[in-house]
Amino acid sequence: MSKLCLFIPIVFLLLTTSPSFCNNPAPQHKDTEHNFLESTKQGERIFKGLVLTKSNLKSCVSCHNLTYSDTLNWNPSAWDIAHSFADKKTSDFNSVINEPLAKVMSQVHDGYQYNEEELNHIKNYLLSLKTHGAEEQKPVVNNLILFLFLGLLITIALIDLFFTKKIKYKFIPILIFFAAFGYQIKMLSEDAMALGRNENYAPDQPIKFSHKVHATDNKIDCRYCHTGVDNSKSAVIPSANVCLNCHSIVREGRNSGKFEINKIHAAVENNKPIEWVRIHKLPDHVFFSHAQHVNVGKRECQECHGEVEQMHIVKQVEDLSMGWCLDCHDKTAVDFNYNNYYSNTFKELHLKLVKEQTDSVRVTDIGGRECARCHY
Amino acid sequence: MKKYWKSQQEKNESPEIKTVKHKPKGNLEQVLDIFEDGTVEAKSNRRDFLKLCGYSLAITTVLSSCENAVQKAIPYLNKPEEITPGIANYYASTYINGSDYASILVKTREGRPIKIEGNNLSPISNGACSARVQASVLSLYDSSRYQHPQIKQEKVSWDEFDKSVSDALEAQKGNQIALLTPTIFSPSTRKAIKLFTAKYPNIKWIQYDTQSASSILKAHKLCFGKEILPDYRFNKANLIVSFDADFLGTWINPAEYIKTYTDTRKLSGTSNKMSRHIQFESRMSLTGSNADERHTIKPSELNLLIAQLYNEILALKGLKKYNASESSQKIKELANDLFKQKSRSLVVSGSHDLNAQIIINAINYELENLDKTIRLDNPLQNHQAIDEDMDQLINDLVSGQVKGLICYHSNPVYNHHKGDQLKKAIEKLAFSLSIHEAPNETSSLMKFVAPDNHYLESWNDSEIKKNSFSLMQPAIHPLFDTRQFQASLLKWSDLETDYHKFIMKNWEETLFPTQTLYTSFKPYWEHTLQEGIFEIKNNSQAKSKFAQVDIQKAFDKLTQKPGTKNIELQVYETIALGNGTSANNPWLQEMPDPISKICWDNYLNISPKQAKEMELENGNMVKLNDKLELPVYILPGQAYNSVSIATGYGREICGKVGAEVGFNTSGFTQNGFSNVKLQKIEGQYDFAMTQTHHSMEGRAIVREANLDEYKKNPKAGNDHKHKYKNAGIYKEPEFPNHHWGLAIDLNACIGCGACTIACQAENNVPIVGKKEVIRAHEMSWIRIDRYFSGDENKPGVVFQPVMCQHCDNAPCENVCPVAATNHSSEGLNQMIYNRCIGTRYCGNNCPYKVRRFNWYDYTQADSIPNNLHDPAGLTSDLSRMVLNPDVTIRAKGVIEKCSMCVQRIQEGKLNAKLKGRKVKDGEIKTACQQTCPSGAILFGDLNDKSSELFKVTSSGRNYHLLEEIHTLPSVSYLTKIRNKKS
Amino acid sequence: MYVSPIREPLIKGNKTYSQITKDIAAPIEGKPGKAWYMGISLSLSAMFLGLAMMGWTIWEGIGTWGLNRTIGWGWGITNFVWWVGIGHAGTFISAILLLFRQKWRTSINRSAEAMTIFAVLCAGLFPLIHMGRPLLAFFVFPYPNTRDLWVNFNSPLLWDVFAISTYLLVSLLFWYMGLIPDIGTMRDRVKSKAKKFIYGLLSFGWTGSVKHWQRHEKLSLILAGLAAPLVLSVHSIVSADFATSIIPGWHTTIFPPYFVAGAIFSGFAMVLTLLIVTRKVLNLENYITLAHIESMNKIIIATGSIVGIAYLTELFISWYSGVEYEQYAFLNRAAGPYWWAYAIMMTCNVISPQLLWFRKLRRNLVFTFILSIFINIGMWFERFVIIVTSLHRDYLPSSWSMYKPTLVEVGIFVGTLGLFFTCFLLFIRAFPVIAIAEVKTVVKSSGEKEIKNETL
Amino acid sequence: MRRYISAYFTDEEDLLRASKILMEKEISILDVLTPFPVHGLDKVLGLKESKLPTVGFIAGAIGTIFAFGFQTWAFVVDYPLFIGGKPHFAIPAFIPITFEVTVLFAAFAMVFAFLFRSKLGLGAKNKIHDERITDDRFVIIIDANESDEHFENVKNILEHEDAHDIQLKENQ
Repeated sequence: MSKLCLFIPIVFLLLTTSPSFCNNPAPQHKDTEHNFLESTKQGERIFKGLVLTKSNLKSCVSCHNLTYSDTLNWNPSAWDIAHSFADKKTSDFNSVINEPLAKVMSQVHDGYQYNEEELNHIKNYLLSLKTHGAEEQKPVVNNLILFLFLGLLITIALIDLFFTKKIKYKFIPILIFFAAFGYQIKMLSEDAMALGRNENYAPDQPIKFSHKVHATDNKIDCRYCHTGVDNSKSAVIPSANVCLNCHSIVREGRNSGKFEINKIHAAVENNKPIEWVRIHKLPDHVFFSHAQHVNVGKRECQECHGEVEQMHIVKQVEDLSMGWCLDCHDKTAVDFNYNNYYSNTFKELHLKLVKEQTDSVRVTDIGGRECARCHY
Repeated sequence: MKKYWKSQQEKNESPEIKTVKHKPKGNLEQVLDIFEDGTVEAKSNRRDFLKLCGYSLAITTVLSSCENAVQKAIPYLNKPEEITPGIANYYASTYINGSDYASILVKTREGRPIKIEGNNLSPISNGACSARVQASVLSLYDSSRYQHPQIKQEKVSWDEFDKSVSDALEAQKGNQIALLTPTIFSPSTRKAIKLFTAKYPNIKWIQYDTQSASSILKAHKLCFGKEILPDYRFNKANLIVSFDADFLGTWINPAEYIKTYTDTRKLSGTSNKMSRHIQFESRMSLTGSNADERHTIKPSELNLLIAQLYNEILALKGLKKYNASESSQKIKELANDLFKQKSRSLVVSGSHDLNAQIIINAINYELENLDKTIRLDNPLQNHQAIDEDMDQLINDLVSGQVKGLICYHSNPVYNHHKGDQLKKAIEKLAFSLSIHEAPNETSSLMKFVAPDNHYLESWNDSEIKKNSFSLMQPAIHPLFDTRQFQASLLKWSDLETDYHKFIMKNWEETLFPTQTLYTSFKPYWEHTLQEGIFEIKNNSQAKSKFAQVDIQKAFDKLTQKPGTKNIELQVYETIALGNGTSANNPWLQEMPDPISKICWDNYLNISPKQAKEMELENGNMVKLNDKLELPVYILPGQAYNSVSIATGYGREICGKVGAEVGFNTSGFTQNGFSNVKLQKIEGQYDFAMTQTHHSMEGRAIVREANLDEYKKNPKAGNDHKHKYKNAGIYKEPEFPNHHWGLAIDLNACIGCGACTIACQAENNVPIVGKKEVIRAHEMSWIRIDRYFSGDENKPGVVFQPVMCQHCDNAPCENVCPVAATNHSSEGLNQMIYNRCIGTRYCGNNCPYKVRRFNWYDYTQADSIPNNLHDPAGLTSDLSRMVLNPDVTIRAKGVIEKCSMCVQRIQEGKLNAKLKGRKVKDGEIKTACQQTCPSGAILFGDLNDKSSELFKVTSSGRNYHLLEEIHTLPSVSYLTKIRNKKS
Repeated sequence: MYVSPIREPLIKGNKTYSQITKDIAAPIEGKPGKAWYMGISLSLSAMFLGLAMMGWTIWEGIGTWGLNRTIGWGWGITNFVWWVGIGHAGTFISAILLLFRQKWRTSINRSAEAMTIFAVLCAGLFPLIHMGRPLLAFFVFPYPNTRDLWVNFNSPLLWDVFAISTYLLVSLLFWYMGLIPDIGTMRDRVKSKAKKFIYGLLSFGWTGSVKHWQRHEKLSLILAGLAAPLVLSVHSIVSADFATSIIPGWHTTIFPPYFVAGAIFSGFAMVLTLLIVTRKVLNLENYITLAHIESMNKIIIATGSIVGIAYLTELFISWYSGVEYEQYAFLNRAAGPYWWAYAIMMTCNVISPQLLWFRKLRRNLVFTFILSIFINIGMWFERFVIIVTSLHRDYLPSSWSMYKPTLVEVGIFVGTLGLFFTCFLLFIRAFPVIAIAEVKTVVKSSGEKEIKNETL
Repeated sequence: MRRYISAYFTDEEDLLRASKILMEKEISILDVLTPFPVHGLDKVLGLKESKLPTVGFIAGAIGTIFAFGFQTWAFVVDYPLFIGGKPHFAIPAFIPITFEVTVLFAAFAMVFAFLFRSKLGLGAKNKIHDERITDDRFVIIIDANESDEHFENVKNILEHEDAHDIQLKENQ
């Protein structure tokens, strides 16, 4: 259903704003344009391994995906390379592809020898990737078709049940009706609940930063980078200078070589911040404080974010719905011993605890279900 | 919990970039880029996505909560050490606008100033801010400001500009040039000006104030030999007599006077002492409306009264009386009372007549008030301009004697009554240089425009009162290509251009030696910067001597002038707009006038009697002196045969908000009064009035008592208490943990409206514009109700701030079908915008009518496109930087209301939790409480028996609004006690 | 014309069963006249105007209405209550009069019930579009959701949601169950195959078997038994919107009975307005006779008088209560800035129906028609007076304000009138306006022929 | 194949009389079809009282319990909210909705029970015996399978009771 939601506005967009698609500048230099296109195509062939090259090496595309993909590939994607290198000179290109200096690269790229023409083609291809983007992937057969198909099934079943009566046993169309209708309802309610939720959202990031490498392999504490988590509502995404604390020395990564780390340096040099893709999003009308949960409530990061330290690509594990929040508030006990605020403020509850009339005070008992705790 | 930061400079070296989950769109540089193009374009973000969805109404239902578009999280490239995203920083600074002054703390979030709070350490403003100060933060994000230097309206770089200016100044070396500024009470600025005039001796520095106090200055020169504004001490006086001095509103230094005045009137604790205040005036001013006794007097009749009062006092002292007509019984009584309160009384006058001020001085001298309620040793440093200087300058400019003009932060073409002549003169000048923040009538005539910084982008110091210093520091890097006035002066004087260093050097030379606490300058400077203020202790007990002036002459002049039969016009400044400098500030424009409750307009105040005679009704049009056509407002308490009109409106060259709002009063002097002709003409005008009914209808809404009754019985006037314990069918709700509450002291509240603007800034309350206010669609969460009582020519006035009462038996909660409003266990009435479907049933069922509905999409938070109603342009990316990221922006169609600043409560609680202790009393302050100059609002925990709030609410004066309907509000009021002579 | 000294015939013209069927089915079988076409085009255009205005309201916001911070409800809710009130006559006639075995109901109950449904549909629109966020209106239903939230069962507005939707559904059931035999009749009369198919579907396979009739009668009776308290409850609950609040002028315990009486009053007036025209246009004078009109007029006097007494009681109680806010609220109604609305209400609702004590006037069609329109107007103003004049001056004089409707609100109201008449005009073309089978049951006892015989 | 006699009447009183006599003679009547409900016919034919009221009562009771229980559960157990100073379990506030839901359940249950028991419904294919039945004909249908004698017997009775038309029909 969410695809349907997207589809209709897009159609509307196309209908209402089509003139704006026509304002591409008219081609001025026909010939160069033509040459460039040719070269781009050649480059694409080389990149995708559709041309016979002198060497029997793997084509570029076998290591470098065209765009981001959902599985982790440490090698930079074509799109990524295009953004870093397309503007560079062909000689730079040559040195990177044919005679790489970095350790990882030099092993992998051993034996690659492209001539200048080929390099130019590849470069032009990358350039076109940068400006036009990769081809849109065709959407997979989506739920909408299934949904409509089920609707058709229901209609047929009903028609037969009441009018045509071709099927001898009445329970068959009835069964079909209930099964199909039930499945439709399930689809609808699941999609409705998924609206605004991003469970399992794991977008590609501008830098292939792996929490597994940093937090598990190198045993860096979460708080080293996420400095705000104890005092601020925001856990803080580290600024580039925090990265540089280590990466001014560690210049080459185990998996990705220099490519990814260089992006940090490039950001600092170009005075351009790194635009991470936000994963854990709460709506604007929700106020969430890390300080309250992590510092006061002594929650572990993993309770909400999952085993981030085991993730190469960060994924949203929980659905972050209000029901999920409340569920935790219902279950979690408040530590009265630790924090004087609670024992001084919730005197009645504290007394009960001391007298062992209750075994624990839950967050809900001290107002954890009240609206204005999060919405104001 | 507040941190005072010393400097903000380093952080500005890198672009501050930070995405929080709230509104701040893009970074500062992007904002600047946008303005380079001169257009404001919303960048593509998820709102655009939602807009697309909006095209198909059928599916918006589903999508209204759909937020699946990609969001970016952009950290700082190089995070400044003192900034933690999500935590506010406070910087001590100073607000200066002309002669307005306040010592403030600037609240910044992620590098953006979002709110002004008062600095508690300041003995002058005492942690309070006026409405103008509160609103000033919005002016920072005003897109109509000058964004780069200009020569003849052409954009140039600063280098070119400086060169051209220096060349021009060199070329004009033989000609006389004037530097026109408002009163400068910053020692470093004065020094910079001196250096500048030293380099260019042909430049003469002239100060010009729209609210002039020059008669007081001159009177003191004559009487005491010092041209000073004395230090009036209202808190030392038991009897205050004011002749047309609006000292709570606009006269000299209201920020200080409100505090000292209300200190004597609060009746806090066991104190039964309260000052008495008698006001003589023609227009119902804010001060007059708070007086215990108010006499409506035509402006021309004031002089005689002053003279008679002097005579009567002389008579009481057994001295020889001067020759004057027999005074009325009232004056005799007054003289008697004053004489009884000798040395504990205070007589002030706002008169622009030198002779009147001399007699006032003489009265105070005879009453032995000098050095007691009036001190001459620590005089005020603002309002130092002498009217004659300005008149002389205009004459010289017109005659061509002065060939050049440098104008800083003043707009005489608009607000001087000879503005027309000045305009013609400036157009002819060979050299004209303007140093202003935003275009105005004067600067637009000038050849050179050197854009000035907003004060939140500037360094400065001030000495508002002798020996009371404070520092101004920037809270943000200049948003536009601007440079502050002082730096420009230094540059043109070929000196070190870093004004910051200049101030430091100046302080090191002059102020550092006056203290003994610090031995080296750096810690001293850092400490002072952190506190924002610095005082030189002065224990002198100077004995002031009254010089022998020719009182006879002054007295004769006063008694000579017979009261005319003409209609007399007074031009006054309003609480909100003042002289019109901030006319482009929509918060101030939409703030209703305390007395008339009209916003977005000025009008001719006319007395009820005269209205009857001329058959005028509110909104009828009249013609003033055959040139100005404007609507009348029948102001109860306006003296018969006198009219008054506010200046600051009718701006022609101004941003889009303030231009063409109201009527231009140019040509009518603000000093004194002028005789006018009045003629009714055809036409009807709609006022944007937030209150249209002015009588309490005999209901016990504001409860009053006189002091003598109160002394006998603290519950006087509060005897409506109903015995309604457990009157409902259910048990009364209990709040065992916290029970937040507010108490409002109606005796302290003077109705100035600062709280309304503070609330607006804190809670992102939208501006709806004049047309919408006319339709009663205003959004303010806190309003000040003003009721008139008694005779309409001599009305009594009461003010009552009303916000959500957070009823424990809230009628609004029961009726919401979706439970979007309900109660917290801490006694708060919670409003959840994202659950609200907008039936407005709660609003109907609220007996206090404090719930506000988003009639249109005022904030661009709505998902349907092309329906924005944003008359003030506050949804532009630049203006949005002022939004408080802790408070949700409300969408079209939802109800909103006062939350008792729940974001502050939550912050305070979190802070206590982080420290592992209970919430301290006074730790949490609501925005309205924080800014209130008179301390009339008190927030606290009703369960905390040791809290200030508990003490106050258990007093006999405590009552709940409409308590007979058993809503059990958490907000309570303290009865208003007047000190009338019984 | 012969008039029985004992009881007037309810069906005139010595009708046989077959004639009854023919007469009542005639409007459906014949071609619609010019009047019908004019009517439908007029009401359709009104409906589209209303739809446009609703769209505008949803797009721009409620700011397009004349409401303000003090007066949160105006025309919208006035219209809502008015339409709900009108929607009371149908079920009242069929349910309560059925329980009381009033035979004269048989000629009017069908159209009155249809009117009920259309009126409730119109009414239901208003709570929806008067919301600030109508797209989120589904929040009022207690459906399970990921936010774990339920609705507020304390809110009268939620009771309304349940009451109105229950009332609509039960009325629909009641109406349709009554229609089934008549649709069967239509199925057996129409010639065209398509029509026969459609009526065949809609008749649910009705055969007229005695067992069916037995159950059908039982069902009608019990449904009537359920619908009778439902009718009373619906307007009581609507009145609870006001009565449970604390606004002086709303907070009144007399509201439930007073609203129900008012609703029946206005509902009957609307039925009269429609039937006086319908009987003429569709040539049904023999079935909807002066006797019917007179009976309805009698109910109008009764309910009108109840309403009048309620008005006076309100005034008295407000004075007697000694509560200054109550006293002021009622004084302000009668003598405040909206005195004219109060005057219209009093004249139309209290004074004018008293004229019906005269038998001549009760049986005068023109007078009854004009009066019924007056009552409709008067009852609209009653709701306006209650809603607007109570709100505009409540507790704190500082917030007192005035309300002036905008064209958008007027347009929406006109639109619902259009919707109502469109539905009604389509209804008279599709279904028998009079319950054929039910009329046949009374023709023996109350037909003209039989009575003549008896008296002879 | 089934044969049956259908007797047409034009007046309900004739029908009533005929049915009474037929019942007295213990001639089994398959069905009686009428254009409107004829009073007393069900008694004459000895039909049992309908059970619809019981269905309605049970459904209504379920509705009451469901509505009241659900409101109580939602407000007291699942998500207790402080609303307007009322206790969570505020009985008076739950009454209106309980009542409405009761009526709704009862009404729907009865209608569906009626349709189900009578085998009526959208697309139900009942045999339309005669098109005039819904207009002005009353029909008694009698089983005619036993013998000719039976038929004659019945025919005589019916004719005696003013039957308008008597037909022998066959049903496949």
